[in-house]
Amino acid sequence: MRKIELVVKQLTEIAKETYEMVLENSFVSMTAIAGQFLHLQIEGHILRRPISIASVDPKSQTVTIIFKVNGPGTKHLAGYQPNSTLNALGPAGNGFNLEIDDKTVLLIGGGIGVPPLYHLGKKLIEKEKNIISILGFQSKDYVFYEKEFQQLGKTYIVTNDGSYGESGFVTDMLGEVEDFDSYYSCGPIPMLQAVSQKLVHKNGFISLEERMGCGVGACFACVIPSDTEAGYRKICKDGPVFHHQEVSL
Amino acid sequence: MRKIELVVKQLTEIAKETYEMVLENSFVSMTAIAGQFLHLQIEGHILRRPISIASVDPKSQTVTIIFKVNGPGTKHLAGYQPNSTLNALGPAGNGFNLEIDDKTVLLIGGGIGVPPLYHLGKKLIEKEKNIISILGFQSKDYVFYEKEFQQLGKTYIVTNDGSYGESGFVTDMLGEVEDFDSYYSCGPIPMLQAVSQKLVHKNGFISLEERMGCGVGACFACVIPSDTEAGYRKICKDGPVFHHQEVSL
Amino acid sequence: MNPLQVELPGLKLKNPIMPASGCFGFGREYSEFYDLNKLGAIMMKAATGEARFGNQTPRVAETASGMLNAIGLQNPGVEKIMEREVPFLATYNTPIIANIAGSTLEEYEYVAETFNQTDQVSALELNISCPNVKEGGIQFGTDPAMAARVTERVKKASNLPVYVKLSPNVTDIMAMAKAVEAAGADGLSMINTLTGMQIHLPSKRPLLANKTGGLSGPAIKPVAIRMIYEVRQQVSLPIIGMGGITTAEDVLEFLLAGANAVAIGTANFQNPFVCPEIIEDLPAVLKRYGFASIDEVVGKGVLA
Amino acid sequence: MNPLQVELPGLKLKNPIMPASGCFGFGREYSEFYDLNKLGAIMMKAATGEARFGNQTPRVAETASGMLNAIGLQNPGVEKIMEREVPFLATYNTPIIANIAGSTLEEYEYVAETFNQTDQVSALELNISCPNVKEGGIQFGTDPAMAARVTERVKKASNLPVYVKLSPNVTDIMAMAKAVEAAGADGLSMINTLTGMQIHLPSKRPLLANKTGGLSGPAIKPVAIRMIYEVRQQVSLPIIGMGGITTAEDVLEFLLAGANAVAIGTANFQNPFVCPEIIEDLPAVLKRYGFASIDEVVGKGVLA
Ligand SMILES: Cc1cc2nc3c(=O)[nH]c(=O)nc-3n(C[C@H](O)[C@H](O)[C@H](O)COP(=O)(O)OP(=O)(O)OC[C@H]3O[C@@H](n4cnc5c(N)ncnc54)[C@H](O)[C@@H]3O)c2cc1C
Ligand SMILES: Cc1cc2nc3c(=O)[nH]c(=O)nc-3n(C[C@H](O)[C@H](O)[C@H](O)COP(=O)(O)OP(=O)(O)OC[C@H]3O[C@@H](n4cnc5c(N)ncnc54)[C@H](O)[C@@H]3O)c2cc1C
Ligand SMILES: Cc1cc2nc3c(=O)[nH]c(=O)nc-3n(C[C@H](O)[C@H](O)[C@H](O)COP(=O)(O)O)c2cc1C
Ligand SMILES: Cc1cc2nc3c(=O)[nH]c(=O)nc-3n(C[C@H](O)[C@H](O)[C@H](O)COP(=O)(O)O)c2cc1C
Ligand code: FES
Ligand code: FES
Repeated sequence: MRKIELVVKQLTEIAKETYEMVLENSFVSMTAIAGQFLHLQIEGHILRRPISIASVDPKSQTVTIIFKVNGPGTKHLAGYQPNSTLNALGPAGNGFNLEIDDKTVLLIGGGIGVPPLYHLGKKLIEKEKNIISILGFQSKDYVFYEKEFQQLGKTYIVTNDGSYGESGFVTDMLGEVEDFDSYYSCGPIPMLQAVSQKLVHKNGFISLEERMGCGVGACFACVIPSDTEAGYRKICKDGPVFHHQEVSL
Repeated sequence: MRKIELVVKQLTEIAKETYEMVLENSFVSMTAIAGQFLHLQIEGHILRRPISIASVDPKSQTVTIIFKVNGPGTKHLAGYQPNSTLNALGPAGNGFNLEIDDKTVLLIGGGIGVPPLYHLGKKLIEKEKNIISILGFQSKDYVFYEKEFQQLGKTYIVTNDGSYGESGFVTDMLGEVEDFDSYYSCGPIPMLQAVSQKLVHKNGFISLEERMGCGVGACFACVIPSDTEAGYRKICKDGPVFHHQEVSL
Repeated sequence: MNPLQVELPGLKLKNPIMPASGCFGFGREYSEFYDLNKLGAIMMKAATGEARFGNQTPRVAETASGMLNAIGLQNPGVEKIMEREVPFLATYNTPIIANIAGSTLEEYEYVAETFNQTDQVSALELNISCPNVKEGGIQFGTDPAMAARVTERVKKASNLPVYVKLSPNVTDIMAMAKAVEAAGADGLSMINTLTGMQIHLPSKRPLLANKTGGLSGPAIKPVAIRMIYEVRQQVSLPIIGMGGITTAEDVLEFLLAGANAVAIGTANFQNPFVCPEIIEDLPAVLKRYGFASIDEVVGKGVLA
Repeated sequence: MNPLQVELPGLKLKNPIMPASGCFGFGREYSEFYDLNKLGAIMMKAATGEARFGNQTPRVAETASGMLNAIGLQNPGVEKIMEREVPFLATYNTPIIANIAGSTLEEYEYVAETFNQTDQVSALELNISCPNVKEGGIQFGTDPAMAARVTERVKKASNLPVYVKLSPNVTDIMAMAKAVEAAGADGLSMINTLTGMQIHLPSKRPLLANKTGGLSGPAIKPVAIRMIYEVRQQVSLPIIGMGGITTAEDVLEFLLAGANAVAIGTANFQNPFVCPEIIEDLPAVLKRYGFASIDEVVGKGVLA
């Protein structure tokens, strides 16, 4: 992890309140592991904002993030103009474990938990895994990256209000999909709780969100209880990705 | 006075740490009286910044301000790009009294007190007055608008360190200049004290500076003692221009 | 029924928004920007027994998301205020709250009594917390027994409901609130400014002529919310909340924390239209968070 | 001679800049950004007798020019800190200050005694002011008599100089400072965080799981400056100042107000390099305001 400057190359509203931002930085584009995040400084804000890396392109030396306008920080971020610069700490956190033996992998994403799974999916394809995706959104207007995930493999869209794809929660789909060996999931804590309970016998990795201070492991803002000797893990440094048995949601 | 939006048309560094900014707003360009100021909102700052109007051009619907980088607010202001907008309360304050009978008028400006005198000088020329100007600056690098004032009349430049024009303070020049009937002065309080003492028998108007809160007369931040019944005047509303006998410096 | 209306002792408010004392003068300046009838109420600048000139200048300084002020209670004295300012504000259909201050118990009594002579003032705000008065004013605001004494005396002297304005510069805000409740206060107003200072680097001296000043603005909002929340747990008096409000969302935050209405100070300096704009935004913000009226919100954050 | 050097009881500092307790962990994370030898000293995260898990999450919230935290003194306990953290920091040529906390006098004593077993710690910072501990910790910091008692006991238990960290959540900071001075403190450290709260509008509840948290960052700087200035008038103990520092100019402001050295907390989260950058900027800033060394500055704003 370093303190870096990224140049905004492109900003696109890809769904309701949801933006895709392409950032130029060769270091991140070459070193980021799927599941890592950028701890972004946004002008006028005391705390940095953690945003996952949604994909990287070492050729164009760019990294893509996708974020939803959630409050003043992300609203401000959506106003950054092309060619302005953003300061970040990153790539931060540990990233997903790609060294698994299983052949068929299920990706389960909810809302702004979807972006890191895209980076992950592309990496898993390189490792010749079969990929199935279940992506959950509030409603039709919020759906993004459906086509991108379809290119990785069979993709199910679920909306809470049934306005697009299946109706309900991502967990409602778990019984419907083809057989799989392991899963990777990212989304709100209640979703991850439901997922890891339903899939307790599978090999699974989950990526967690928590409000952060430092983003580097120094302030103890982002701990999650665990069965380790210390009794906790830090999401910013030991995570955000954990094996589902490693932490107590 | 209104709450208005102005569009930055042009920003030029005209002397060391000193910027001339041309702003577009038809209302101000048509209504501003010499000596009035704009109470400018600068992003990220709680208090507005009072900056004098240095000239107006109703034809192009523009108003020009000149400011020196003095702290974070003015530094930030110097970073505003053309076509960005600035919010202001204005035109604020009373402005100079132009209804004088005297024929020859002395303008005495110190540093950032010079700008409003330029607007004033242009108005006095319209009234066919003779104008003499004494302008004081820290040193050569800080001198601005010498040519502009020369177009109004005889102009003396004084620098504290003698690096340009005469050496010393504006008050050192008061005995040197041609005879005059009344004077207008703007600059730091110590300068105004010296000027009004030396010229106690002349008809004189001075423009004052003080740290402001509201800028509209509501908060009592900017009072100056006076012999009025209330015992004080508010610089933002009753001023910034006063007859030199009206206030106790 | 008007969903924004609020009823407090002595005050029928068409909405819970009022400019805070000292940040709105006596209304004249802002009446040039908008119709003061829009406001829920108006809190006048502090009145003392005699005219006061206040502190030397500079009296204000900017801080990160806040400002310091040391005006020093400059005002023309209660009689001139009765004579010249109250009649002007009374032309509006908006309740007037008179902020009263003093250096001695007698001065407080005198000011309170003087306001009995008009029926154009609806309530008193008892300023026991102005940190800028030297002659003992500060003690009233930081010692529960003193606060209770001045509250009792003013209650006796006045025909009007009395809202006691609490200082945040105390170890135990609850003790202060309970003391003035027991002494007969009709309501609380909180918070006044935190005492702060800024050093002017070039001169190496405190920037404000008075050295210290009162910190206000968004910087202090978390302290205000905490204190209101804390007091609301155990004190049932209505609370007029203030400290750093700039948006309708902030208003909702204060109401959820336990305030019954709010006042807006420093934000007027940035945006003279802040009060009417917040009033206009409020219905939509209430709705967004699932409320139909102000009444529904008050204290929900504490009691739910 | 090094113009930035500062000498305080038990501490020979190459410069007056140190990271504040709780904002720098035990140094490991920031050691990946820069060489910790650059720092004047390092204040470790609070140590308690046993390991503590701290409060539930969320533990932090953003405020205007500040943040709230309610970590709740999470730490592995003084023994593990002695075993695993102190040896790592001791590889640097930078004095270590151990921040000690507890719920009882006995716990404070125990933690202080345990730090006697090493010569790698140069001083103790006695945290009597953490607002996030429920079992009584808060009283130590707001009652002068209690503060004096814990100071005395820790002074007896420890071989090291003791800097008492004062809470700003008090009516009378001077009384606190004088009480711990009389009780034998070697220095003061001020200020800790102001108690604040934020309400989360969608849930209508306090955002932090602990409800209240400590407010830090630029928002509180004016309060810190005021308290240091006030205490410096009558107390001669050295003061390590903190509260909202982000620039070398801020450092100068603290020194002029009466601090002898400073600590930097929240700013590390925005810019991990803030401490070395300030150290680098300091000589030029000193010069700009006419000073040749830190020694020349200290207290100039108060005594001039
Ligand atoms: C490891 C990680 C990866 C993330 N990746 C993404 C992503 O790819 N796309 C995306 O849209 N969002 C992502 N989030 C959530 C994102 O950080 C928040 O939406 C954002 O910080 C909200 O900031 P705000 O100012 O808009 O909202 P506010 O609510 O005003 O923020 C106030 C404070 O709360 C924090 N906060 C608020 N919501 C969250 C949250 N859900 N998680 C963590 N902190 C929060 C903010 O960081 C800030 O400190 C991620 C969070 C984490 C921890
Ligand atoms: C009526 C009037 C007209 C002015 N006209 C001009 C002008 O035409 N050109 C120009 O360069 N400057 C002018 N000034 C001074 C200008 O307002 C200050 O230089 C500016 O506010 C400094 O802001 P800052 O953030 O850079 O400095 P900071 O020192 O960081 O400002 C902090 C606070 O102090 C106030 N402040 C600082 N210096 C002054 C000052 N000298 N006078 C009033 N308030 C101050 C600021 O407004 C702000 O509230 C005028 C001041 C007044 C009162
Ligand atoms: C310039 C100024 C003057 C003030 N004068 C008074 C006053 O006369 N009486 C009073 O009770 N409070 C006074 N206050 C305090 C405010 O009424 C209010 O309690 C405080 O500023 C917090 O609110 P805010 O953050 O919205 O400004 C004053 C505040 C400011 C900024
Ligand atoms: C996340 C966080 C954790 C803190 N933990 C401690 C602590 O363990 N012990 C302590 O004495 N102070 C603690 N503090 C207070 C800081 O040391 C410091 O006094 C305060 O934050 C003011 O400085 P700042 O504004 O530079 O952050 C903590 C502050 C923060 C923000
Ligand atoms: S955010 Fe500071 S430890 Fe994770
Ligand atoms: S600045 Fe408020 S009265 Fe002049």
